Amino acid sequence: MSLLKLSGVTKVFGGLTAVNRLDMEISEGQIFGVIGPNGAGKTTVFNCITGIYTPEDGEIMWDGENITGLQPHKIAMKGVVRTFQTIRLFSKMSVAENVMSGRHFRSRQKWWNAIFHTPKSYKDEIANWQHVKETLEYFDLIDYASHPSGSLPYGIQRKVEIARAMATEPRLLILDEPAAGLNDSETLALVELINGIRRQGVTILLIEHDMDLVMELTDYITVINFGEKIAEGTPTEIQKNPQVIEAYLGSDEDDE
Amino acid sequence: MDIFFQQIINGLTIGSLYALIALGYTMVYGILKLINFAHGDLVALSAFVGMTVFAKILGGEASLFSVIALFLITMAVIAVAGVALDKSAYKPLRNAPRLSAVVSALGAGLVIQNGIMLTWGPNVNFFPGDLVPNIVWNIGGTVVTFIQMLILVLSLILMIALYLFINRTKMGTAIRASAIDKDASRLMGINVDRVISLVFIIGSALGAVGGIFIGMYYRGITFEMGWQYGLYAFVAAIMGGIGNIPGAMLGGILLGLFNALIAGYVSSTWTDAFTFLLLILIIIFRPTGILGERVAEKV
Amino acid sequence: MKKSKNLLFILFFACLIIYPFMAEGRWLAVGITFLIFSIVALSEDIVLGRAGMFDMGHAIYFGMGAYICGILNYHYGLPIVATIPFAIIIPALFGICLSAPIVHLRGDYLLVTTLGLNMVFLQVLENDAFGLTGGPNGIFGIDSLSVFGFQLMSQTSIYYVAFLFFIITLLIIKNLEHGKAGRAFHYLSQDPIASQSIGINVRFYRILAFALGAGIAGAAGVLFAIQYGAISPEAFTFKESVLFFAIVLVGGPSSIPGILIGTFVMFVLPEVFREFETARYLVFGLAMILAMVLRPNGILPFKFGNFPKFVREK
Amino acid sequence: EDVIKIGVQAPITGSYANEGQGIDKAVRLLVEQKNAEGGLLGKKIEVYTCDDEGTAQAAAICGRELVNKGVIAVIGSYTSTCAQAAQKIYYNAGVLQTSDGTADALTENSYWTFFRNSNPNSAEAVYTAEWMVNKKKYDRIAVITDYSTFAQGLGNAVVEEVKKLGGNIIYTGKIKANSQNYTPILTKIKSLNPDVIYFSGYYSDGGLLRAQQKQLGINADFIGGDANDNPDFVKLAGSAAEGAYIINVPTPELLPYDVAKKFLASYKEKYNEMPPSIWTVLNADGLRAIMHAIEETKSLDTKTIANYLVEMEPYPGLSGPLAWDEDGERVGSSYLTYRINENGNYDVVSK
Amino acid sequence: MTNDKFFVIDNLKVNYGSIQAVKGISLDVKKGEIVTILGANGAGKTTTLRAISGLEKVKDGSIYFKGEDITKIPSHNVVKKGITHSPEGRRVFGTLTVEENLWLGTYTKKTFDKEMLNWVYELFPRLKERRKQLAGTLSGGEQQMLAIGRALMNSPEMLLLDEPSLGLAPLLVKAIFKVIKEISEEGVTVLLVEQNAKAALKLADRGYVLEVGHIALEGSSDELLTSEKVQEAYLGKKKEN
Ligand SMILES: Nc1ncnc2c1ncn2[C@@H]1O[C@H](COP(=O)(O)OP(=O)(O)OP(=O)(O)O)[C@@H](O)[C@H]1O
Ligand SMILES: Nc1ncnc2c1ncn2[C@@H]1O[C@H](COP(=O)(O)OP(=O)(O)OP(=O)(O)O)[C@@H](O)[C@H]1O
Ligand SMILES: [Mg+2]
Ligand SMILES: [Mg+2]
Repeated sequence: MSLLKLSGVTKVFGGLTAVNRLDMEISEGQIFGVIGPNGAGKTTVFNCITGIYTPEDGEIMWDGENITGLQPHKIAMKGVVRTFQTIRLFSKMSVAENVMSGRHFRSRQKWWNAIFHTPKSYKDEIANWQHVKETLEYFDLIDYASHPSGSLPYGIQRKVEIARAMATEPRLLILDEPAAGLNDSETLALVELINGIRRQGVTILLIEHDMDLVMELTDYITVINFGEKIAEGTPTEIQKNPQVIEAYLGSDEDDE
Repeated sequence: MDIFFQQIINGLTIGSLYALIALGYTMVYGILKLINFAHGDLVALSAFVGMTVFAKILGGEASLFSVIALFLITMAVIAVAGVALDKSAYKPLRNAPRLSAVVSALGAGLVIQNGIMLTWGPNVNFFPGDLVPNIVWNIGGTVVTFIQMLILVLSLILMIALYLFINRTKMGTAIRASAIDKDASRLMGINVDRVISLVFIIGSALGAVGGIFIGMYYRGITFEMGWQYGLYAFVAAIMGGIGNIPGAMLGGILLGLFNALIAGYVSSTWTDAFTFLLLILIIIFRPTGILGERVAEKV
Repeated sequence: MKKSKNLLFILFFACLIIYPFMAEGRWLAVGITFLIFSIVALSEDIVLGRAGMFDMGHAIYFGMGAYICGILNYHYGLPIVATIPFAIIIPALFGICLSAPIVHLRGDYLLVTTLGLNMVFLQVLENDAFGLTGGPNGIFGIDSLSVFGFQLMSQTSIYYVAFLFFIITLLIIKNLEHGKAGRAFHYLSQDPIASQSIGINVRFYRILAFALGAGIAGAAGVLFAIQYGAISPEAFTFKESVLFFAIVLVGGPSSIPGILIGTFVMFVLPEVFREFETARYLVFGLAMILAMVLRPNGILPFKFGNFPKFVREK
Repeated sequence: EDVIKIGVQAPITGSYANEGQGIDKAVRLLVEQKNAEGGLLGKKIEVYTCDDEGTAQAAAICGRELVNKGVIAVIGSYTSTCAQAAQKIYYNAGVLQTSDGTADALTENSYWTFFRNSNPNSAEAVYTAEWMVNKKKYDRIAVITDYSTFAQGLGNAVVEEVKKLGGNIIYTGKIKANSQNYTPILTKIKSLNPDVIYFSGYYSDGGLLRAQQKQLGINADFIGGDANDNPDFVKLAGSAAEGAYIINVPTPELLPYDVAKKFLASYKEKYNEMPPSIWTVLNADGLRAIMHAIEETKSLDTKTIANYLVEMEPYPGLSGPLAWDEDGERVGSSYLTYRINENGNYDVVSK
Repeated sequence: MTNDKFFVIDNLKVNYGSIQAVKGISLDVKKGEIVTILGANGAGKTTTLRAISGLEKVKDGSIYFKGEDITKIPSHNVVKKGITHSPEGRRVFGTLTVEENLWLGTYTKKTFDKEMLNWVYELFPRLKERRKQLAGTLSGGEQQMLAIGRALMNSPEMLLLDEPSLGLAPLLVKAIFKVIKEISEEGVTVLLVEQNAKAALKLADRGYVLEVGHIALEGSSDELLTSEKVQEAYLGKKKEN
C-alpha cells in the first residue's frame, strides 16, 4: 500500500489552475522526486499536501487516512514535515532553539505547565533537549548550537532546517529545492545527508532543479508541467523521455 | 424623511474630513508600514497655524485672496512639519523593528500636542469666523451650508487629483514601487528618500486642509482635538484597507455616514461602540479592509 | 557576566523589599503603582513581546480585573480575597473570547482591532452597563483587603501584597520561558507558517497567550482596586493601553529586566519630573522618541539562546 | 508645631488647568492676607499644592501626599471625581476637605470631614426643572449630557425633577465631550420638534451645540447648565449665542457682597486678572469658613472645627451666607438664569 | 592609473556592524567583458555588488566607473551612470503587474522604449503571457526572468547579475546564460555572481574566486576551470568520474 496518495488534486488561484488533477503515489521508504519547469506547480503541490493550501478538488490520503484540508499542524503531527523553498528558520533564535521547535508536538507538556512546572514536565523538558543534542550531533551542528540561525551561512541554514524537520521524527520528509544556492561540493554533502536520513527509514519527497542530484538520489520521479503530470518513472526513464527533455531538461546541443 | 437626508449631509461632511486625514495615514503606512500616530496632532497643529497665519500674516481680513493664501501657507508649513517629523522621529528607525517607530510616533504625537498647548495655551482657541460667505440652503427641510459644500467639493477634488497622481504618473508609480521594496526601487534609479519626503508632504498638506476645515466649520479648536480626529481617520483608513488610497476615501465617507446614522437612528450613547464593532466586523470578514489587496503569502 | 547579572537581580529585589522603610506617602504610592504597572506590562509582554501580537487593548483586562473586584465587593459584598479568583478567571475567559475571532489578523490590523475593543469596553463602563459599573464615576468605597481577619489597610501592607503578586508573576514568566508554551510563542511570532509546518497549533497558542496575559492583568486590576479603593473608567482607556504597549517596547520585548526598566522610565520618571509641570508630557514624548532612536530594540533587549548547557557540550 | 498646614488639591495641569490654578491662586492670596494679619491663632499658615491633573488616580496619590505632609485641611478639588477619589483618604486621616464638586455622591457618605462649598447638582436641577416647567411652560423638553460624572449627574437630576413636576421629556442623549460634530444628534432632536434643548455639559461643547442648533434651523430655546457659564461659550456660538439661557449661581462680577468686591479687587491687583469662574470664589469661601472656625474655636482639632462648621450661624461669605448641615451640604442656594443678549453679555432674567 | 580602465574596484571594504563582510578586494572589468565572481556561501559576493550600486556603505576603498569615482554616489544615481543591478532573490515588485515592473526598469529614462520591451518579451515569452499578472504571484523562476528583464529595460552599459540561475530549471538556466551571452554581444559589460561555477566559467571571459571577503584566485576562465583548487572547492569531486 502506498504511504501517500494524491488523486485528482487541483488547486486554482483566481483564473490560474496551478495544479490540475494530479495523481501521485509514494511508497514507504522511497525517495520520490518531483521536477518540472518553474511555475509548474511543484511547490503548490507540496503546499496542498502539508495543509498550507486547501485543494479545490481531489483527495490526499496519508497512510490510509484522508488528510485533505486538514490544518498544517495536524498534518505535521501525523508525521508529514517539510522544509521551504526559501529558508524559513526562526532567524533570531539560536540553532538549538530552532531544532527544539521540532520537538514541540513530541513534548508531553500540558498547557498549564506554562504557568507552573511539575516534576514530570520538568523531566520532559530535559528529555527533549537531550533529543535536540542528539540531532545536533547527527547533523554536525553542535558548534553552532548557540548561534542565531539567521546570521549563519546559507548552507548551514539549509542543514538546520532539515535538522529541525528531523527533530519531529517524521515519517515523510518533504524537501523543496534543498540544493538551491549550494555549490557542487556542498550539494555532494547534501546527497550524503539525505541518504543517511533515508537509511533511518524516513520516506523522502523532494523538488529539485539540480538534475545530478535528482538522478543520483531518487527512486522514482514525477514530472509536472503547467500543473499537470507529463511523465513519471525511474530517473533513467525520465532522462530519456522526449517530452521531459523538451519541456524541462533541454537537449544537450544547447549545452555547447 | 428630511432627517434622513440631513443625516446624510452631516455624515458626508464629517466623512470627507475623515477621508482627507485618513489619506495621510494611509500614504505613510503604504510606504513605511508605519502607523503615524502623530498625524492627527499635525492636523490639530494646522488649525492653530492657520489661525495664527490668518491673524498675524494675512491681517485678519477675509477675502478670496486671503483665504486661499491661508490654505496655501498653512499647507506649506504643515508639509515642512511633516517632513521634519519624518526626518527626526522616523528616519533613524528605518531599519529598526517596526514597532519602535510606532512608539516614536506616539511620542511625537505627545510632543506636538503639548507643543501646541505650550504655545497657544490649554484653553479653547478660536479660528477666525466668516472666512467664507455664510450661505444656508434649505431644500425641503434639509439644511445645507456653503461651508459644507466647500468641504465636500474641495475634498473630492483633492482626492481625485491624488488618485490620478498615484496611478497615472511616473512619480506615482515610483511611490507605489518604493512602498513595496525600497532597495529594489533604488536599483531602478528611484530616489527613495525623496519619495518618502514627498509622501509626508502630500499627506501632511492634505491633513492641513482637513485641519483648516475643522477650524472653519467648528471654530473652537483645542490642543487635544488631534487624537479624536486622528483616531477616527485612522479607523477609516483601516476600514478601507490601509495603504490603499481609494480605500481611505471610501473608509472616511463610510465612517462619517455610519456615525451620523447610528447617532440619528440607533443611539447616541453607543456610537463609539457601534463604530468600533463595525470596524472589527469589517476586519474579521475582510482582514485587509474593504479595498485592501488580498495577497496570500507565497510559501 | 552571568554572576554579576544575578547579583543585580538580588540587589533589585532587596531594594524592593526594603523600599517601604525608606519611602512614604506619595513615594510609597508610586512604589505600589510601579509594582502593579510592572505586572500589567509583564502580562502585556506575553502577548506583545513573546507571542508577537500587537495588542493595544490590554487595559481592558486590567480594568476588568479591577471592576470585577469592585463590583463583587461593592454590589455583592464579597470580601476582596474572594473576588481574586473571579478577577483572574473572568478576564482570562474574555481574553479567549475576544481574541479567538481576531488572532489570525496580521500586525496592525490586530492592533486597531484591540484598540477598538478597548473603546467599546470604555463605553460599556461609561454607560453604566447593567447598573453595575457606576458610569463615569466608577465605583468608590471598595473595602480594604483583609486576610485571616487582618485588615491590610496601611500603604505598607498593600505594598507587600503587590510585591507578592509581582513575585508570582515573575515565577510564572520564568516557568513560561522554560517550557513548551513559552517557546511556541516565540516560534509563532517569528514565522507562523514554519511553526505550523512543524506541528505547532498556532491558533491555540495565540489564544493561550491572550488568556494568560488577560488573567495576570486581571490580578493586577485587583491590586489597583485595593490601592485606590476606587476605580473609574479613565484609568482603563486606550491611552493606558498605549502606555503598557510603549513600556514593553521601550524596555525591550520579552526581556524581564527590560520591562521593569521600561515601567520605571515610562511611569516612575514622569513622577520624578513632576516639577516640569506643563512641559512634562512634551519632555515625556521627546524621551519616547529618543529612547527608540537610541535603543531601537529596547533599553535592555532580550537575547535568545536560552537552553540547558549540556546541549552545547560535545 | 508653629505653623498650620493647608493643602490645595487641584488640577494645575490638564484640561481644567486654569480652574485649578485659580483655586491655588485664591488660596495663596487669602493665606498671604491672613499671615500679614499675624496668622491664625498666632501661627503662620503654609500652603501645599498637589496637582491632581483632573484624574482620579492622581487625586488618590495627592490625597496620600497631602495627608503625609500633615495638612489639617484641603481645599479642592475642582472636579467631583477628584474630590471623591481622595475623600475617603482625608476621612480616614481626619483631614478636613472642602470642595466645589457638585456631584450628589460627594455627601452621600456623610463623612464628617467633608464640606461642599457649592450647591449640589440636585439643587440646580430643582431650580432648572422649576424654571423650565412652571415658569417657561415648555411642553417638549430635550436633554443632552456628556459622559462626565458631573454632566450626567446634573442631566439625570434635571430629567428626574422635570418628571416630578409632570414635564414632558421627549429626548435624552449623550455626546462625547470635544468631539465637535453634534449635527447627528441635533438632527435627530430636530425631528422631534422640541421647545427647548437643555444641555448639562461644559461650555466648550455647549457653544458648539448652540451654533449647530441654529445652523440646522432648530428654533427651540437653548438652556445650558452651570458649566456653560464661561465667556468662551459666546465665542464658540458666535452670533447664535444670542437668546441662549444659562443657569448658574452668580458670576464673580455679579456678587453683591462687599467682602466679595474686596476679595476680587485684591485678586485682580495681585494676579492682574479676574478669577476664572465662580468656582474659585466658592473654594475661597471654603477656606475662609475653615479659618473662621479655627479662630472661633481656638482649636486645631479637626473634629472640633467640623462640629463648629455644622453648628455655626451663617457666616458672611463671598458667595453669600455660609452654613452647613451635618452631611457637609451647604445650606441655601442662589441660582440665577441669564439670557445672552445680542452683544454677548448676560442679562439676568430670573432669580 | 585607474582612469583608462572601464570598471575598477580598489581595496574595497564593507562592514555589517562589527562583522567584516568584504575585507579589501580589488578587481577590474574591461568594456564588453563578462567577468564572474565565484565563491562559497557568505563569501561576500552579494555584498560586493550591493556596494557597487550604493546599497551598502563602503568602509574603505574606491570604485571607479569609466574613470569616475562612484564610491559614494547614492544608488539611484549609480543607475543613471549606466550600471544596473539585478539583485539576489529577485526582488520584483510583488503587487505591481509584470508590465509595471518592466516599466519601472526605465525609470531614469525620459521615454518608454517599446522596442526594448519587445526584446525582453522575446527573450522571456513567459513574461509576455503573464504581463497583467501581479509579480508576487509568479513562481520563483518566473520572477527571476522578470528581475533580469527589468534590469535590461534600462539598456545599461554594465549589468550586475546576482545569482541569476538560482532556483531555475535546467532549461531556463541554459536560456538565461544564453541571454547573458546575447546581452554581452550587444556590447553590455556583465559582472556575474554565480554559485553555478562551471556554467559561469564557460560563459565568462575571466573570473575571480572570493573566499570569506578576500580574493583567493583570479584568472581567465580556462585557467580557473582547470585550477585544482577550484575543481576541489567548487566543482565537486564527482565531476572527476
Ligand atoms: N498564492 C498564489 N496566488 C496566485 N498564484 C500563485 C500563488 N502561488 C503560486 N501561484 C502560481 O501558481 C503557479 C505554480 O507556482 P509554484 O510556486 O507551485 O511553482 P513551482 O513549480 O514551485 O516553481 P519554481 O520551481 O519556480 O519554484 C505559478 O504560476 C504561480 O504564479
Ligand atoms: N544584513 C546583514 N547583516 C549582517 N551580516 C550580513 C548581512 N548581509 C550579509 N551578511 C554577512 O556578510 C557575509 C557576506 O555575505 P554575502 O551575502 O555578501 O555573501 P554571498 O557571497 O553573496 O553569499 P551567498 O552565496 O549565500 O549569496 C556573510 O558572512 C553574511 O552572513
Ligand atoms: Mg517552487
Ligand atoms: Mg549572495
